[in-house]
Amino acid sequence: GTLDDVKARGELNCGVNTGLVGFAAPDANGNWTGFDVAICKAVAAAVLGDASKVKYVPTTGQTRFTALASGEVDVLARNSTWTYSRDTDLKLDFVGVNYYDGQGFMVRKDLGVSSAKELEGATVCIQTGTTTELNLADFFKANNMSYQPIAIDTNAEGEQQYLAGACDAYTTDISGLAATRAAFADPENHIILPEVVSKEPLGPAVRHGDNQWGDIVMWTLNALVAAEEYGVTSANIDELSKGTENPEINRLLGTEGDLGAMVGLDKDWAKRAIKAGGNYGEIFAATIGEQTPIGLARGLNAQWTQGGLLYAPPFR
Amino acid sequence: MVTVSDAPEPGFRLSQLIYDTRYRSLTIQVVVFMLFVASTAWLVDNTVRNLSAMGKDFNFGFLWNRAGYDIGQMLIPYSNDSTHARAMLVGLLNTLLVSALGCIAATIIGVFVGVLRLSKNWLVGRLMTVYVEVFRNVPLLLWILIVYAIFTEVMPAPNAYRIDPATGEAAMSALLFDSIAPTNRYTAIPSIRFDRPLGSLDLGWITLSGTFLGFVAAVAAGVWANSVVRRRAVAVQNATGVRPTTWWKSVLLLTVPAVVVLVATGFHLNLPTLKGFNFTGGTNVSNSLVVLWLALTLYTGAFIAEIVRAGILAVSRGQTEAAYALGLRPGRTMSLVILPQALRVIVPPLISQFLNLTKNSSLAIAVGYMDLRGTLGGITLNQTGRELEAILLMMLIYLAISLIISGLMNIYNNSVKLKER
Amino acid sequence: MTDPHFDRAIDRSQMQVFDEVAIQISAMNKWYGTFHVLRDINLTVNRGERIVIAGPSGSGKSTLIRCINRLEEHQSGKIVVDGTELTSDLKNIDKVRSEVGMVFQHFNLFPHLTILENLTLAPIWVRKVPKREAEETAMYYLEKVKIPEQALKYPGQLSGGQQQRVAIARSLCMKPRIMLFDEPTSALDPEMIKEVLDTMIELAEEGMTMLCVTHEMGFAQAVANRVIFMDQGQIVEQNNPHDFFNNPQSDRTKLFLSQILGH
Amino acid sequence: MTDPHFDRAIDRSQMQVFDEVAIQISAMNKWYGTFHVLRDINLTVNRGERIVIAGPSGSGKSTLIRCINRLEEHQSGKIVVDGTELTSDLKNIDKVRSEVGMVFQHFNLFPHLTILENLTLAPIWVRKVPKREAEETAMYYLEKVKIPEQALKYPGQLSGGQQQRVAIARSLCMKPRIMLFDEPTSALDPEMIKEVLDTMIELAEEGMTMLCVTHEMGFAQAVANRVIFMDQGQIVEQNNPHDFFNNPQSDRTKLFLSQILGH
Amino acid sequence: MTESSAAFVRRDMLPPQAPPATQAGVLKWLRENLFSSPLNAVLTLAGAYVVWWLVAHSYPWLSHSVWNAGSLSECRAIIAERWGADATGACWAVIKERWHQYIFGFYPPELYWRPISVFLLLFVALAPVLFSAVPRVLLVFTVVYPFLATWLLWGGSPWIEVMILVGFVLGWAAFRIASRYGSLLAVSVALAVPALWWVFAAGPMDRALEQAIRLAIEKVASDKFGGFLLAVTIGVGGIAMSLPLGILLALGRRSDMFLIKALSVGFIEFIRGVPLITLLFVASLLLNYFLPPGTNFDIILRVEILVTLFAAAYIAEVVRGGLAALPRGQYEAADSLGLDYWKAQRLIILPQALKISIPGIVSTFIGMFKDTTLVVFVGLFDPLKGISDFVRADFNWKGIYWEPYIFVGCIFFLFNFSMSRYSMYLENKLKRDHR
Ligand SMILES: Nc1ncnc2c1ncn2[C@@H]1O[C@H](COP(=O)(O)OP(=O)(O)OP(=O)(O)O)[C@@H](O)[C@H]1O
Ligand SMILES: Nc1ncnc2c1ncn2[C@@H]1O[C@H](COP(=O)(O)OP(=O)(O)OP(=O)(O)O)[C@@H](O)[C@H]1O
Ligand SMILES: [Mg+2]
Ligand SMILES: [Mg+2]
Repeated sequence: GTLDDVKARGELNCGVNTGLVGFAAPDANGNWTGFDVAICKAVAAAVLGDASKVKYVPTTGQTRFTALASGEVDVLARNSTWTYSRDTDLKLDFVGVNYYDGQGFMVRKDLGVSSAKELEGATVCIQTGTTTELNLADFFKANNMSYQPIAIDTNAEGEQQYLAGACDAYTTDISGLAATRAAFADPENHIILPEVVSKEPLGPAVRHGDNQWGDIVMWTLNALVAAEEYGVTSANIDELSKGTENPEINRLLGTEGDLGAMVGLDKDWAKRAIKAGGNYGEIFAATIGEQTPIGLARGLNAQWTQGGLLYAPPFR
Repeated sequence: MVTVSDAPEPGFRLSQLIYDTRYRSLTIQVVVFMLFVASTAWLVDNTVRNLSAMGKDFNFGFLWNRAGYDIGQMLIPYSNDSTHARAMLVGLLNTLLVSALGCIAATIIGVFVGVLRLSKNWLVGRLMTVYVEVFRNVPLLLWILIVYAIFTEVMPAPNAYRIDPATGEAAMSALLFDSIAPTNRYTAIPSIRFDRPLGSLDLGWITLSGTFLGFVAAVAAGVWANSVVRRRAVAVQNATGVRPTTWWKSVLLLTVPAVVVLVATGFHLNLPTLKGFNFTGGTNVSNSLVVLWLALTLYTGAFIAEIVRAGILAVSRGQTEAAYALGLRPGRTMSLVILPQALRVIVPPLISQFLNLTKNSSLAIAVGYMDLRGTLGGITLNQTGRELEAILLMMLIYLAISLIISGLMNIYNNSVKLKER
Repeated sequence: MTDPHFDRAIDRSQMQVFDEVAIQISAMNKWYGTFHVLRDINLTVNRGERIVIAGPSGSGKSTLIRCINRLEEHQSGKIVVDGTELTSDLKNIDKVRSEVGMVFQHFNLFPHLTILENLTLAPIWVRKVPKREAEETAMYYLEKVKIPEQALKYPGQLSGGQQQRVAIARSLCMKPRIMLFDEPTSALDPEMIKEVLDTMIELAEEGMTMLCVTHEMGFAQAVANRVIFMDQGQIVEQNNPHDFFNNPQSDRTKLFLSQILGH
Repeated sequence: MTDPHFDRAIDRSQMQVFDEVAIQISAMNKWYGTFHVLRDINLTVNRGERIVIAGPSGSGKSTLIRCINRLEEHQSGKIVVDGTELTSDLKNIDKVRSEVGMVFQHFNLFPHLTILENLTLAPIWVRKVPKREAEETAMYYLEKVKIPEQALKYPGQLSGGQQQRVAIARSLCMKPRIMLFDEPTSALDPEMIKEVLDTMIELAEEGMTMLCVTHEMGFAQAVANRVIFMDQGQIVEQNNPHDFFNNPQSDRTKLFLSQILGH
Repeated sequence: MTESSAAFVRRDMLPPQAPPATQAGVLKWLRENLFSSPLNAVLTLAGAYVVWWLVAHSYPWLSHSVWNAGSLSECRAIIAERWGADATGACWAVIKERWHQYIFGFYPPELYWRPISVFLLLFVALAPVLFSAVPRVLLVFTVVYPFLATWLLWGGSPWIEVMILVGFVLGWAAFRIASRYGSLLAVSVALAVPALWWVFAAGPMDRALEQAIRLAIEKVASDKFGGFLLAVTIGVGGIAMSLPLGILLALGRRSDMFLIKALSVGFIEFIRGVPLITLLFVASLLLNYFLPPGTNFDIILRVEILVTLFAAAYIAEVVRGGLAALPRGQYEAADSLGLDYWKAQRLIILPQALKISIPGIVSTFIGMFKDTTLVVFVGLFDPLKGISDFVRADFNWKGIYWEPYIFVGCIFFLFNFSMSRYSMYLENKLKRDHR
């Protein structure tokens, strides 16, 4: 299975975006950072014991699923929407959701538009090879409006076109819009319209059929979420792993029982995964949270206890 | 004298398969054929096994499903409810459109530059050399990106044409009597309208407008009449030696029928006007098309210029001198002696440049122009996950285009080949 | 010094009535850039005269002959052909060119046209002769150069000698009053030289005014009225063939003759 | 009819001991497509014989000679060279080719190799002779053709005559028992013809079996045992040189001789 | 007879004279080259206007260049401060900061010496091929070079490369030995021996040697390749590997065996009939379908394979031209000396045909080098778009595009222009050499 391959290789092949600030982008030295990248690191830490043993494979909207299907990557952590047909027809398995998103529109303030319903006749830039172009068609159709699509290949070009005024509106997932807007010289002159025209649950995906590997990725993600819920952070994890009163935490960190063996890993797998970049909340805050230039609020992505949708199944 | 007696005819020996020229090539071909079949079988077997491992099949049925996406630039009606096959057709037509426009423009530029490079004018010669070298030695993708950047950065947004209520003036005004408005997203040009259209002819796949057919028929009639006039002129020249002037007849014959049809159908231009976000009323030619077309044209034009130059240089000076010595004027020398010979040299590489241009148009990906690769090989592939089918189909279509064009070229080449001993 | 090829040498005594000037060149100079190719050329050619121009390579023979139909421009002095002075006036140039035929070393037939089309092209487009008539003339001259059966072939299908004869016929079709030949046989194989020279001799017999650059000294002796020897862009010696060959005056000429007749 | 070039004409009386068959061609026919180039050729060449083949252009002389080392394939009849019949068997072909040397009109030296490399190439790769030995043989033959000093030059740096002599030496290096020559001098300037013919005469004196297509009738008279005249793909006449030239039998031969000896 | 036909002898030769004023000098040059006719004068003026327009539009921008800044906004501030608020200017600071990524991609900076030496050694390896004056022994280095370059670029243990090289050497030796017994046997042995070696012996030997003698240098993974390093690697590698294949295809296309000819023609026409970009998609999307389940290798290697096939079809046409240019006499001379097909090809035909083809090969290389920019569409960091997009993904350099494009364009131009001049020079030289 994939697990053995990865162990034999000593390296995790992780499919990421070619460059989306905050989610996955190489820094000036070519080191990859971001919210999606953190998933790769966590899985690598869990499986291989070393968060740096990841080979990042930049994939475009066009090549990502093939890269996964053909085995070029072991896991795809590239802001991809979980949809029915992708899960079934494309033979992928989405193992969870790491970011609840929705498609929105960004326009210039001086356009004087305050709702997406006023975009009749507008020119809209969309990134090809994504669900966005289908959502966009559906949205305008439902509202009986016409529009002019301008297809672009990458986010960088979308920005360029939008900033140059080649399109009235730029549409993609709201997280992406926020990230893009954050990088503008004048973010205050652009607004993200309130309509969310689609549900975009983004999550890591693995190949269909290798359930063991799917479980590992799924529960690594769950471990990060659960860690936040139980207050396990990278700061206190060594402390806590010595043993706590909370049996859930003990099981999670391997102090009690041997959950790791059930997926073919050792006891400490989750501990390492959490140590790699902190728990979900820490990752969020460090990469796309309100303190970062991207400045996304937790919103739907808060813990269920905080009114969000994050809800890790119990570790037992 | 020693006579050599006939050696007894030996029977067939196995070594003859290798050492007998008659069988040797057969042997080799059989071996190669078996290797070929084996490797093909190996590839097919791998593919079948890989497909079944992924739980996929090889099936073109997806082409008849709803596409679900929109296309910015199209020549035939298409909406997101159309099938993938139709999206593919739209893409193919877009490929052919930009290729055809590119070939025409690149030829014009190439001929101009090629001739100017030969001119005795030092400055112009140098300028043309710089143009050719700069365009030939830098990747096409860079030119596409640069032209794209020029269009998005330098051209005004449609908004700039809006009359500012405060001042009563617009930042920009359209060119040519308000008819053409280049913007950073499209170039708005007048659209063609008819007050009394001639109905239309529905062919199922595409609908042909009757007006268009009428117009084509009128032009064809004019061309035919013109050829009759020219033939008559040649006959007169053959009989009397003097060629009657025909250029004004030609001009009339070529224009009048078309104009008549246009007037009869109530032709007029609809000027683009700014309404809402965008220009409406006219035709908005998307910048992706314009950019791709310009970049392909300038890039290929540089290559064609070299071909034209080489073609003219290939006709030896002696030909010109012989024509001059016979008393032919430079113009006649060009049309009767130099061009017919230069064309033989020029046309084959010219056609292969056309092929290159067509293939290079697949770089439309860089500007989001929805050509064959953008539809079939792009969104359709990505939405359906049928990469094997989509890419094979796309390659076959490109291959068919190439083969058709080069087949035509071979016919031409054979028809003009110089007769030799 | 006699040559069996030229047994039909023209009886010159019968034809020495040159009273009309065909070409008059006076004090003509020409430069290529700063290189002085033709220096102070003075030459009068009478109608019906047959002149052979000889001289070492690079001495300006071709240039001189090409100036006569303005394939090259001269910079000073005067060239009058058939009463028309060659200046930059296009009409004069056209007139001279249609009066003067020229045959080149490399034939310069038009390879994309049949032999017949090669022959009729100029008459039709320059002289405005009806096609039928032009073709009749063409066939007449083709018979004259003895290859009427090749009329519908292309130049590439003919041997060198045949091509050169076609080239001569092509010039003749314009009914020129003067013919210029620039080494017409030097690109030919030995067997073919004779057939071309024969054609030229026949022309000479008919009284055509001819200027011929050639190294075929047998031809010069057989048909020329005058041999002109050029060196370094100048006319060094001119004389009738007999004296020229048997009694050359200048050292330069002697040296040249010893070289080309030596082997 | 005697030629000063060939004053070393071989004393034939001393060498008329041809008792072994070198080449036997019987009832051989060859077609190019539907064109019948060689018709019913019968020819026996004995060891040590020197045969000159003459005939008008296109009569099939080259084709005949090229059939002998299977550069062309014949379609019917039989060719036996040195006891080996030429069939489609590659081994036989290889064997015949290494016995038979061939010299072409256009030399066909390998321009990218030095003269020495040209000479040693085939011995080394075909005969598997050690390089040192091959070079010694090469130098021996280069001395024989009198240009040992050119060994390290490239063919392009040699004159035509020298190149042809190298080509002869190249064939000799394979120690062939039969030499074929296809118009070896016709691409040469007159001065160079003599040096090549001298080399060939020397070869002939040593008793090499030779078949030579040539128009050099002086050479034929000087060295040939037999002259074969071909026309339209057939052997029209064969005879010893003296009778062939002085007393030709067929009209075709007479015409041909009058043409080539005439000028 | 008139006086003109009287004998004339010139005793003293005329000295050459200076041409009249109209034939020399600046005035003549101007008149002849710029204003020889009304049309020419118009053209000259139009040309001058174009030059002026180009300079007028680019000069202010170029003259306001900033070389030292940490970000685009800093650049803009400096420009506004120095040349006024409305001034526009070039911000070359981005190049100064990121040039190494344009050249080397993400290759570890402390190892830059490796690609640099590979690049320099390339010229040493090419020298014996391009210049006949260079001693022939260097050809050995040319043969070893690809293996050396692979090792230096990717690092790791050199033994794998050595084992592959040994396979070739074994094949060659087997060929030499077996060719005594017939060429067909020799060819099959020459193919079989290395194959057996690679399949059975090379792996264990490699491991054993690696245990015994450790020569490994730091490994650099393919995903660290980018920029011009990637472009040159793909371009040079593609041409080098496509040469043998291209030669075989060219020979196949000229073969009289129908099947071989048909297969060669089919392959060549197919590859030349489809855009490179579709082949790159095959590399990234389809190649895994065609190979046995479980095979999986590097995208750079897959791209390299398809680029090789692509170049091979073009090289085949170039070589075919070279073969066709050889006179028939060369083939006949080889035949008549008893050389068999392969020997004749190897010793006589190919050395000459390849020499004639070098200019065409250089042009093919230029085309391919330009086309390497397309790998961006399969997610590789080409110098033009890949690296530029990546640089622009940095907050500091968002919104900069002219400068990177100009920088990359200039490098491409310098490379290609010098190569095309070189191939023109070669072409002229070949023309002169041929008599
Ligand atoms: N277009 C030209 N530009 C410059 N120099 C030229 C040109 N044409 C000829 N020349 C030079 O002018 C001189 C005379 O040339 P021309 O061709 O008239 O000589 P020629 O006597 O005909 O020699 P040949 O017997 O070799 O034909 C030569 O030195 C030649 O190099
Ligand atoms: N490859 C070929 N295909 C078809 N016809 C050919 C071919 N080679 C030669 N011929 C024809 O065969 C005939 C004999 O040719 P061959 O070369 O043997 O003549 P030849 O006697 O050597 O003439 P020459 O003296 O001109 O060399 C000629 O008519 C020629 O056109
Ligand atoms: Mg001359
Ligand atoms: Mg012959």
